[in-house]
Amino acid sequence: MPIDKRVASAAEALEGVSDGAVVLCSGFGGAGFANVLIAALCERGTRNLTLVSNSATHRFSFTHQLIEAGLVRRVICSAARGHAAGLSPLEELWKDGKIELTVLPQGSFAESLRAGGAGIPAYYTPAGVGTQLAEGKEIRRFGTRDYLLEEAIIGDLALIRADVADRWGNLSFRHAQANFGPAMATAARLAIAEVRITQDHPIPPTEVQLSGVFVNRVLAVGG
Amino acid sequence: MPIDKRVASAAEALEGVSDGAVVLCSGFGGAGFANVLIAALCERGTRNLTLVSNSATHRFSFTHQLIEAGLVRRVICSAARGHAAGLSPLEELWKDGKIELTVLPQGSFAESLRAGGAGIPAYYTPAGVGTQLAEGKEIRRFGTRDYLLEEAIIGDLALIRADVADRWGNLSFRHAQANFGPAMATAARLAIAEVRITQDHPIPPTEVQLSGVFVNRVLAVGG
Amino acid sequence: MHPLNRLQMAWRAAQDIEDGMVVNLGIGMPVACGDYIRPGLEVVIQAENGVIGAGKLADQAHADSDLVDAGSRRITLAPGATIIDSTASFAMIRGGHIDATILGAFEVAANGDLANWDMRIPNKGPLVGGAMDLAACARQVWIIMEFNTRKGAPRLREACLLPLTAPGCVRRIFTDLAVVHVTAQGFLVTELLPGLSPEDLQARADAKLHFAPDCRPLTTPALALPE
Amino acid sequence: MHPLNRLQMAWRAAQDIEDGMVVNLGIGMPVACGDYIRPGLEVVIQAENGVIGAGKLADQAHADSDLVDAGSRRITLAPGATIIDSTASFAMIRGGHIDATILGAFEVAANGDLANWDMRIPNKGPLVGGAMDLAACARQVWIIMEFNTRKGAPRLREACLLPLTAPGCVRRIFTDLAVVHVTAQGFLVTELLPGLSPEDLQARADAKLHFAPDCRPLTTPALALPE
Repeated sequence: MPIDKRVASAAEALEGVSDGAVVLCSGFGGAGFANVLIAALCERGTRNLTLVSNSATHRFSFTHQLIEAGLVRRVICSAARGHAAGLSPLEELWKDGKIELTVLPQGSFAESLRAGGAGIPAYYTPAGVGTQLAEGKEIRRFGTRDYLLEEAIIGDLALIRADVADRWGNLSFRHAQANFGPAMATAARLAIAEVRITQDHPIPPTEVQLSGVFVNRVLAVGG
Repeated sequence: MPIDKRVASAAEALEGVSDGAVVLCSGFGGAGFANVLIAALCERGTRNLTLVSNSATHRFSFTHQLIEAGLVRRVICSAARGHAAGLSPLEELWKDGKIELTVLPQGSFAESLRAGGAGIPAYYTPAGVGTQLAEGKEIRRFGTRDYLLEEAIIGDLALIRADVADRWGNLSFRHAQANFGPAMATAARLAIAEVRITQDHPIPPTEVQLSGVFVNRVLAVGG
Repeated sequence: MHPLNRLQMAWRAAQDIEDGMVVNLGIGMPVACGDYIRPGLEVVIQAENGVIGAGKLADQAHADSDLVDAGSRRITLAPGATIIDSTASFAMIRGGHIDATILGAFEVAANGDLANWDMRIPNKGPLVGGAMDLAACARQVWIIMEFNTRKGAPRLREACLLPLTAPGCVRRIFTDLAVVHVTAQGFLVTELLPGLSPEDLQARADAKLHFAPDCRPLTTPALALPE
Repeated sequence: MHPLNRLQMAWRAAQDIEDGMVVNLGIGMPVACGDYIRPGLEVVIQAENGVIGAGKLADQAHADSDLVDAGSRRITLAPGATIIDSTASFAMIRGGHIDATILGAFEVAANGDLANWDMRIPNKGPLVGGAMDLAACARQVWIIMEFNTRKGAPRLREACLLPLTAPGCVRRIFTDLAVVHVTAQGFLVTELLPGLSPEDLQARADAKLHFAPDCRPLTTPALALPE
């Protein structure tokens, strides 16, 4: 049968996603948020999620809807601060002990996802050494410098945004849309991309930015 | 001054390379060997080299010339076997204790180069656990599985082959020409690419496969 | 008794490839599997040098020394293909994104240990290549090899004599005499060459062979080796 | 005494950027440095989200929400630019391929310790972003910040009071009152605002300030802040 990873609806895309899932959501600075899929996940009401998103309450991302709907029990991110002067819903829930929060340097956040997808359980990095974020983590010297052991992040589900997908699940991205998407797709058991358009014919080999081997389902959402 | 990484000759490309250098040479299966630069390094007579090359005596690569000329004291590779039934010059030198040999699984060879370029001093991998190549290396359990600690490889010099370079040192590759080239360029203090053509105008942003940030000099060699 | 030739062994292994699988094929017999995938299936063939979606061999007119597979063979791209660098290719392999790798081997042990990288020929340099990454990390490891060495020594053993590639990784073995699965109980023969008795096969192995209750005859089409 | 305004501080920092450098500019004052790079220089501006070769801000007609920098500003690409993903971007940062990063800060210590990520506002969530990677791994870390807080507290200190971003990383500090280098001996003032005495400046710091023998007046063009 021809490989065909296209699905007809966001509901179909999310089929099989269970309570307690670790959900990886891409996006940075307004680019690359899979907001159609995130909204559908919210509507689905899947609970007890671990949300892995660089900026957990970015104003352009619907991840804050998941948080406000009480579906998230843990957040892994590099930025957990709301944009307003007051506390964001995430900060309120965190203050009240209702949400667990893990903050990583952004480079370690990205690298731990890449490690998760690349079969590397842990790696050493200089980022965070000598800071509060090193607390409880192993420090080890290589050569003349100290490094921190960081472990891989693996997700049950990745929700990423791309520009074009072909039936093989190959993806191309517009401009800075890729950001955490490729690493998240490789690190998730089920990787779903929402895209502007899907096509029957292949994306030319040199224009593919993420191989369909890493992508399980693609949904055309326009826009 | 406009950034311009183009050099006029292989001799100019290799300016400043010293005896004892760790030299990273790309190439796999006939694609991506920087043979013009390797021949020039051989002619230069730079001695006491550590040669880091996936297949150290590949018949399409001039790395064997470096070995035969007695310029190499150590080889790091994943394949050290000659193609002929008899012993290759590398094997003869190794047998006689005149060349030091380190063999890594190809995935660890690639990942250690990537780590070298990415500021990661060491990482854990499942490849090689339970084999002779794990001897003397740290084994550590994460979850339910044992992993091997592998350290980064950093080079003084990378000699890689690409298709097109622009004046910024941005590179594009033909087909499977990239192989170890991008990782090697990132892992070397001085990264030199030989290319089919160089151009004054930029390679379009989406066609750049290795950013010029990682490339110090480019040499047009045609072919 | 007509033992399978090398192409027939590749054909038999290829019959087990399922629709939609991502498959890595080793140098030698395994790459021939690409020619025998069941009609109507679409499979992604990964080559360790970064070709994701390797196609048929290139004909003379289209052969390109920059478009090669792990065995340096000049190939074409299948529809939907892309090419990544070696680091990304092994990230894909190590990360468990390969459904099955089909490799050659010298020996396989009853616990699934694989020895396929070093024959211990005096003074020959080591050649490990991508075998350890593939064996340790692909979701399934399948082996194509003759049941015995040219000198008649068993390749299916209680324990490997040659240096290991990876411990406990092999799931299926396609040989010239039988198809053997590696199970928690050890070797399980699921197909046996017509004309060969279970006792005959056992005599050629260095480990206990179990025979599946529904053990079938191992049959393949006639496939002539190239001259 | 006319302390530098934010644009003038960015201008002064930008004058230290050398030809051909790869520079990462932090959110806030640092990104303004991009507008003041000395004429005739070509510099590569790296944004942590993967834009390698960030250009000017996009005008209304060309603004694209997919083409943004680390501060979510809609930008253009400079000639020779490319875009990589976040993992590759931080591999570039962590690997020491950034010649200089220019960041904002709350405090810098005499040993180069940097505190720029957590102001300890009660219950506000942590916001570390890419600062720790940049501070720990760029070849040079330059800081733009006011010499004192709005309440007049010193930002140049014997030891940081706020949580560290990275220890011992800062090399140069561009403030509204002075340019200060961090040396093995501690803070070294290389430029001082006209009308301000060394004693005045010392009184505003919490650490010993050394003054370079060739300490020059800190002067900049008039640059009006936008309304």
